[in-house]
Amino acid sequence: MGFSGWRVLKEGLTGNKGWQPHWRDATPKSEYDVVIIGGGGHGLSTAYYLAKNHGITNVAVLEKGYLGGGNVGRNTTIVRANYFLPGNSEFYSHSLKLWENLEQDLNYNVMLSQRGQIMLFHSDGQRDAMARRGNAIRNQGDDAEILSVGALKRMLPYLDYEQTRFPIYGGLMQRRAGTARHDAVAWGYARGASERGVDLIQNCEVTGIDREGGRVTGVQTTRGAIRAKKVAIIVAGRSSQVAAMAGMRLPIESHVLQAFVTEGLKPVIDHVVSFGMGHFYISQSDKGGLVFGGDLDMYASYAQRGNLPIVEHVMEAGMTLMPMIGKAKLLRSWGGIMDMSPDGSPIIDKTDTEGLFLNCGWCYGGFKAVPGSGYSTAHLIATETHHAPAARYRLDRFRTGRGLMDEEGTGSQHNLH
Amino acid sequence: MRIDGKGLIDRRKPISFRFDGQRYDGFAGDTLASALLANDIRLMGRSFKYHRPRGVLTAGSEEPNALVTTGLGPAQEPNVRATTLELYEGLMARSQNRWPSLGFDLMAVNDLAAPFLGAGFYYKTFMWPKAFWEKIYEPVIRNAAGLGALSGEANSDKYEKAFAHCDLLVIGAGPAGLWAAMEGARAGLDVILCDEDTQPGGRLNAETETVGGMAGAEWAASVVAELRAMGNVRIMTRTAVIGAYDGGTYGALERLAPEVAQRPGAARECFWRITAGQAVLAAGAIERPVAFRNNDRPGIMTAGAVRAYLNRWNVTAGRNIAVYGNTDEAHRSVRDLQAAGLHVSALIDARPHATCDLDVPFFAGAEVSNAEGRQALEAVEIRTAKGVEKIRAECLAMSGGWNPNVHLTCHMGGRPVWDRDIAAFVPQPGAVPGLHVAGAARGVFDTAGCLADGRRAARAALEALGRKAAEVDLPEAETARYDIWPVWAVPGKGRAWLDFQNDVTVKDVRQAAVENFRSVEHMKRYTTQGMATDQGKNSNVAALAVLADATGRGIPETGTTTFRPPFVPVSIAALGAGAQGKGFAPQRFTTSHDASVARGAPMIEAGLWYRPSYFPQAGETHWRQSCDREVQMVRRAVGVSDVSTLGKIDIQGPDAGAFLDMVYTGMFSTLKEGRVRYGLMLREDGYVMDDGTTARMGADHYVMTTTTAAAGQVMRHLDFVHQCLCPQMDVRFISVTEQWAQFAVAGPKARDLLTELLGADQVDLPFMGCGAVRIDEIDARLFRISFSGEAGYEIAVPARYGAALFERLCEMAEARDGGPYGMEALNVLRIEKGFITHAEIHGRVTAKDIGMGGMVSAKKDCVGKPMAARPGLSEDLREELVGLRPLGEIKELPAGAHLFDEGAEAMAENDQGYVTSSCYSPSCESVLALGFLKNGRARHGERVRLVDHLRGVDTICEVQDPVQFDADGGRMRD
Amino acid sequence: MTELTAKTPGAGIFPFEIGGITAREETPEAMTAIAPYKGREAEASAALEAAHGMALPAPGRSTGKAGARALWFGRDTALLIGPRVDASLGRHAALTDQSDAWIVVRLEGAGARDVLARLTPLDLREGVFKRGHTARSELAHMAGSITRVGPEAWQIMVFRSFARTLAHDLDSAMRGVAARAGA
Amino acid sequence: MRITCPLCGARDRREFYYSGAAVALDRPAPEAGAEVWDDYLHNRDNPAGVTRDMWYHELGCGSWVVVTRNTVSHEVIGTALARDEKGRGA
Repeated sequence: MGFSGWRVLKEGLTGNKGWQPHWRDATPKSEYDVVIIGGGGHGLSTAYYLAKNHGITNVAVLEKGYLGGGNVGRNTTIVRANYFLPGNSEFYSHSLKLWENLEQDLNYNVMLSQRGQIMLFHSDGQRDAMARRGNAIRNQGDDAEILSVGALKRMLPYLDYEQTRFPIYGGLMQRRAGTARHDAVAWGYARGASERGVDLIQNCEVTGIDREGGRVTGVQTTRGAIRAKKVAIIVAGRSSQVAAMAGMRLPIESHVLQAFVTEGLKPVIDHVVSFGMGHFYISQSDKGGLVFGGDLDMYASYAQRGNLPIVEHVMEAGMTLMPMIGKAKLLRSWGGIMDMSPDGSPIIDKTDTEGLFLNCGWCYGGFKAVPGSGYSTAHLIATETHHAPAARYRLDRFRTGRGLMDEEGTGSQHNLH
Repeated sequence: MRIDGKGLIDRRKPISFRFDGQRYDGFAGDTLASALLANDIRLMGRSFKYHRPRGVLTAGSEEPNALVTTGLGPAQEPNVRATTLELYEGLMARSQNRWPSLGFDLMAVNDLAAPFLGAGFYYKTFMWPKAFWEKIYEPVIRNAAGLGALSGEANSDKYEKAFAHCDLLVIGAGPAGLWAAMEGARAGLDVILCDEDTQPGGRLNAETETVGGMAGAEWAASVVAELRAMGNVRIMTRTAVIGAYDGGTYGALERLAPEVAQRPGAARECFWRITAGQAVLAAGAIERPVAFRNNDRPGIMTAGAVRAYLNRWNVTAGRNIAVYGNTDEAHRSVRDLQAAGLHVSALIDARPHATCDLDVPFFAGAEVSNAEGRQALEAVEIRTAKGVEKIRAECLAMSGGWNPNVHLTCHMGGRPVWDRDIAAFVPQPGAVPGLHVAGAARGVFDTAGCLADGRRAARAALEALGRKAAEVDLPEAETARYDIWPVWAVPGKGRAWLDFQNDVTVKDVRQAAVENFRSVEHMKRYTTQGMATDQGKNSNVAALAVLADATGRGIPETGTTTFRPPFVPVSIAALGAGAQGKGFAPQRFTTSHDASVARGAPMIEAGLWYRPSYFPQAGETHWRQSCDREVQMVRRAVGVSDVSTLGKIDIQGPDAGAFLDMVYTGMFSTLKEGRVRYGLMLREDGYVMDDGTTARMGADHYVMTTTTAAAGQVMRHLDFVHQCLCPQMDVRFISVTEQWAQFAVAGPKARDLLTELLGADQVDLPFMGCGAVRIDEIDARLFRISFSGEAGYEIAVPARYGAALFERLCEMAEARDGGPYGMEALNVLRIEKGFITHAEIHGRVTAKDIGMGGMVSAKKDCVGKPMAARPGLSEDLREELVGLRPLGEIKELPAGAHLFDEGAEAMAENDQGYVTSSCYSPSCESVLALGFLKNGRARHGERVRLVDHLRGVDTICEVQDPVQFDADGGRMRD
Repeated sequence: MTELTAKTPGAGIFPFEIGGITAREETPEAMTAIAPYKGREAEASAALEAAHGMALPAPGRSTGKAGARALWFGRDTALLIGPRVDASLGRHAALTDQSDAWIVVRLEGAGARDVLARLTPLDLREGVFKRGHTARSELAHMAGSITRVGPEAWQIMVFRSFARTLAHDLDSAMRGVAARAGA
Repeated sequence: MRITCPLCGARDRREFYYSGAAVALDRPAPEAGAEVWDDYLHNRDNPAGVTRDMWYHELGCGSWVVVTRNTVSHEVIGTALARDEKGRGA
C-alpha cells in the first residue's frame, strides 16, 4: 500500500482505520539463499538492494533486538559526500546520489534535507588542506565551494568571529549535504525489503556461524538453526564478536561516540556546521532540537554511554564557536558503539570462508553510507565481485599497506580517526 | 487564587513581576507558577503540535506545559519551567509557541487538522513534488515546531564549573535523603546533600504531615540546621544531580539564587563534577496523570501538585475542585482542600472497594471520562456504574499513582523492574555501583518508611566504606499503606493525552502498534512519546501500559522504561562554562610576544602558541610587501626570529644514544659531541610522525627539537617507547621547551652579529655544530643550524632573558640592515629551500615520499621501520615530493590545487597529485610551490596541469626538485 | 644596546587579591629537575640529603621546607626548588635546569580551596590532601603542579608561557567564589 | 570515570590519554614478518568484557599505565605501570 498525501487525507477522513504494518514480522524458515546478520541500516539496505537490484528475495535479516536499534537510530543524522581520498570519494559520492532519490525509491519520507554543510577552517594551513579536499570532491563530480569569512558572516551570523579561540578563516561548503530522519531510513528500507519478500526477524540473536570445508552453511540462532548459502555479517558495533564466531580477528576496536540533543527551539541553525578543530558539529532537527556531537570518548567500550569529560569538551567547543547556544538546554545524551578501523575507513569484502561476507569498520561515517553500503554489499553478495565504488574497502589493505584511506592522517591507532 | 494559611511564602516580601507584558504581584518564596495561579492565571502555555491551550500540570521540574521564556537579548532563556522558576523582583516572563497571543493562537488550527496529523503522518507524505521538501514543507514544519526561541545573540552571563569530592553523596533532601545524610554525618563521613528545590524537605514541604511531633517542613528545617552545625556536611540546594557516571562520578547543576546570581562576578549556574565514595539516591517519586478525554485542559493537575500549591504556596486553581484518584492520596487531597475552606465538588476513587469517611460527594469505582472548557476547566464528566454525570469544577486534582524516580539508576544501562504491588517500575538493584536507593525512589511511599529506608541505605553505604554506623533514633512519622488500583487510560471516544507537550495521545500509541511499531523503542520513536522536555517523566509508564494493552501483552513483557542523562535539562553554557571566547584552550605566549606586538606584528595562532605573522614597516600596506622585504633581508643581511615554540627535550643517561637510535630513522649514538644532526621520526605504522634536529651536548646528554605542532605527541611517544618498548634502557628526559628562549639568527651577516654578541671564539662553530656559550655572564647555548638556507644560528638563553635578548638581537640586526622576520617570511624561506613542515608530513607520507628514504638506517631497527617495508609503502609508485613553478599565463599555484597530466581532464581518475605549500619567492622572482606528484622524482622538468576548481585556477607548471634556491646549500655552510 | 635583564613569568600579571584571597608570584633562585638513573634512587636521595638536607620525596609528597623544598614532580623525577643544585647529584641523577620553565604562584586565603575546586579535578579535602602533599594534575586544561604549603596556602605551577591564562582563570574563579560570600 | 594511577592514586579520566589495547607492549621482532606485524598493529580481540589497555597519565606523572577494565560495565579492575608489566615479560 502506497504512502501519499492523498492517502493521509483519505485515512484521516475515515478514522485512520486503513493503515497496515510497515513490515511483516516473519518467523525464521529453515533455509535461505542469503542470511544477513544485523537489522540495522546497513543490513536492511543490503536486503532491500539484494531484492530490488538482484532479484534475490529468499533472504532473512536477523536482528537480535529491534530493527534499526543500533547506530542508525543513535547518530547525528548527517548526510554528505565530502571525503577526499580515492576509495572514499567515489563511494560516498555514489551513496549521496542514492540518498537524493531515496524517498521516491522507498515511497517513504526519510526527510532528506539538503540544507548544506559547512566545514570551518582556522589557519592558512587548514585552508590549504580543506582546498585539497574540496578539489578532490569536485574532481569526483560532487559539489564543494570555499566560503570567505564575509560569506560565512551572512550565512552563519551567529558564529563568534571576534573572540573565538581559533579565529575563523573561512569554510568549505557542500550544498548537497544535509540531514535525514535517521529512524525513518531504517523503517523505509525495512518496509521496502519486506514488501519484496525479505523476512525480517527481530529478537533473533545469532550464536554461531556454521562452516564446512571452508564454506559457510548457515547460522545458529536463539530461534534455532538456519541454513544459508551465503551469510553476511553487517553488525557494526558487534563486528568483532560475530566475526569471532567464524574464527576471524578483525582490525577493529569498538569505541563510544556520544551525541546530544537540546530541547525544542524555533529555527536558529539552518545548516550543518562542523568545527573540526574543536571536534564539534551541529544541526537543528525539524522538531527544533539542536542535534550535535563531538569526538569519541576515546576508550574501548560497548556500554553505549560515555562520560563527562567529552560531554564538557563538546559543550565548550559550542560555546567558543557559537555562544548564542548557551541558553539552549541539553535534553538528552546517548552513545553509539563505533567500529573503529586502523585507517578510519570501512571494510566491505569477502572473507577466507567461502560465502561469508563482511561489512564493518564504519567508524562514525556509517549513517550517510547506509544506501551506498547496502547497494555495494548486495552487489558483492549477489555477483561475488566488488562493486566499483566500494572496490577499495578491502580487508587486506592494512597488511599490504596498499590503498589505505587515512583521511585524518593519524595513522593506525584505531581511536584517532 | 491566594488563600490564607501558613505556607512557606514570605507575605512580608511582596514581589512584582510581568507575564506577557502584564504586571502581577507575588511573594518571596513563590515560583512563577504559584504566583500566576495566585493571580488566577491558569492558561500558561501551548502544546508542541496541536497548540492546545495548557495550564500548569505539576509543581516540579517535570512540568511539561508551563514553559516560559525569560529575559531579553543575550539574556533570553527559552523553555524555563514556571514551576521551578523562583520569583524575583523585575522578572519578565513570556509565553511560548503561540502567535499572535497565548489566548488567541492561530496555529491552533492544527488541533482541527488532528485526524491528518496522527503519529508518523510525515513519513507518509510530503514526498511530491520532490523539490518541495526543502523549499516548502520543511520550513513550514520547522516554524510550527520548536517551543521557545534563542535570541541569536552571544551569551553575556557568567557560568562556572567546579569539582567536589565526598565520602557520601545524598541525592534528594526529602525524609529519606535527610535521614540518610544524618546517618552518614553522625558516622563522621564527608557528606554532600543535594536537592533541586530551593529548600530541603521534599514532599514534607507540600503535605500537612507531622514528623517528630513537628510540622513536616519544620522538622526538615531542624534537621538541616543540625546537619549544617556538624561541619562535615555540605548542603547544596537548587542543585539537581543530573547524571550518574563511572567511578562514583556524578554531574550536578546548581542554579544560584537570583539575589546571588545578580552580584558582580557571580555565575548564574555552576556545573558540579562530584566524586563520591558512595551515594544514596533519594530522589522521590513523580505522580502520574490519568489519560482521559481532554485531560489536558488548564486546571487539571496532579493531586500532589494541587496539595503543594495549597499547602506550600497557599494558592489554588479554583474554588470548585474535583478530586480523582486510585489510592488513598485522593482522600488526603480532599482533607487538605476542605481544611483550607475550599469546596470539593466530588471525590472520584477508581477503586471499587474504596470507602470514604469524608463529607464529600463520593464515587467509588468511577472514572473521569471527559473534561469541558477549552482555555480553562469548567466541568468534568464522570462515569459510574449508574451512568454518566457532569460535575462543575475549575480544577481537577488527579492521581494515577506514583512513579519512583529511577532515572539515575538507568544512566549506566540499568533496567527498572516492574513491581506489581505498586503498579510501577522500581530500580534494578545495583544498577549503579555504589548507589543505594532509598524512600519513594524505591517505592516506599510513607514517611515513616522513607526515614527507615534512608537509614538502611546510609548504613549500606557505611558498610561499603568500612565505617561504623552511629546510634541515632528515628523520629516518629506517619505510616500508611499504598493501596493502588491501576488506571492508565479511561476508555472512550476522543483524544486522551499521554505525553502532554508532544501531543501524543492514546490513539497515537494504538495506531503505532497497528503499524507494527510494537517494540516500546519503536513506539517512542514513531510517536515521539517521551521525547519532550520532560523526557517522558509524566508519560513513559502510561504509554507503555497502553502499548501493552494494544499488543495484548503484560507491561513487563512489553518492555521497561529507561532514562538517559541529564535528569533535568542543562544549559550548554553551564556544561561549557569558561570556554566562551578565548577560554576554550589555554593560550601560550613567547617571551618576545610583547616586543613583537609593539613592533606592530599581527600575532597568529600556532597550536596553542601565538607567533608573529610579519613585522610591518612604515609605508607597507600589504602583508606581501612586509613578507618579501623580510625574506630579502634574511637572504641579503640578517634576520631574527623567535623559534622558542619548537619542542625541546633534554635527554640524558648512558643509553641516551641507543634510545635515540630507536626513535629516529637515523643513527644518533654515533653523533659526535658538539654536533647536531637532522632526525626523522616515524610512527610504528611506517609513516613520518615528525622531524627536527638533535644536538649532542655531552657524552650522555642530547637535546632534541620537535616541530611546534608535534611537541606534545613526541613527548608522549618517547615515554611510550621508553616505558613500553625498552624499559631496560637507562635514559631520562624532560621538556625544556619553556626553560630556553631560542632565536634564529640567519643571513650572510648572522656570523658578524653573533661575533659582536659572543666574541669570535664562541661563534667559531662548524656547520651543524653546537656548544655552550656565555652572554654577559649568562649561560646560553648556540647551535649552527638553518631552516632558512642561509648561514644560520640558533641561540638559546634561559627564558627570563628572552624578552631582552630578542630586543638586543633586533637592534643588532637592524644595525646591519636586518631585523625580525615572521612566520610568513619563514615559510617562504623554507619553501625556497624545499624544507618540509606538517603541510608536507601530514601523516600519510613515508620517508621515501619526501626523498628521505636514504635516512632510514639499514644498520638498525627503529620504530616504524618494519611497517615502512610494506609493499604499499615501499614498492608501489607513490606520490613524491616535488617543487613546482608556473609556466602558463596564470602565475598562481594555490596550495590545495590538484595535478594532472597535461591535457588530461581534471577528474578523480586522472588525479596525479596536489600542492601542499605555495608562495611568491622574491629570491627566485617567481611563485614557487611544493607538492606531491605520482612518481614525481622521476618527472623533474615535466609539464603538468594544475587545477583549483574552488578558486578557478587552471594552469601549467613545471616539475622541479623541491630545493629551488641554492641547490648545493653553499650559503648555509658559507 | 638593551641590557639583558631578567623578567619573571608573572611580571605585570601577578599579584592580585580578590575577596581576601591573594595570588602572588614566587621567584625561587633556582628550580632543578632531579631524575635518578636506573636503580640509583637511594644514592641520589643520600646525595640530596648530604647537599641540601632533604631526602628525595615519595610520590605525592614533598620534603624540605619553605625556601628549600623538593617536590615529587612526576615519574622518576623530583624538583628541587630554592637552592642551586649541588653538582654531586649529577653522578646519580639527570639534572635539568627548570628555573625558567615554570610560573610559581602562591594562592592564599580563606576559600583558596574553593578557587582550586574550579580549576582542578584533584581531591583537595582537608583530610585527604594535607600540608606537604603535592600532585601533578590538570589546572584549567593545563598540566600543572599543586602543593599544599599551609592551612589555607597552596603553591601552583604551570609552564611559563601559560602565566596569563593561569591568571585569567584564577581571576574568574576567585570572583565566582567571592560573589558567593555569605550565600 | 576514574583511573588509579599506580603512582598518583585515583584520578579523573580527563588526566589520561588512551592509546588502545595492551598488545602494544609486545612489539614483534623487526623480521617477524608481515602477518605478525599486521596482527600487532591492526587486529584486535576487542572483547565485550574484560580487556587490558594503555593509558598515559599525560596531565599527571607521565606514566604509561596498563589498565584492566570491563568494556561493557566500565569497571576498572586493576592498573599497573607499563614498565613493570613489561618487566614481567608481559
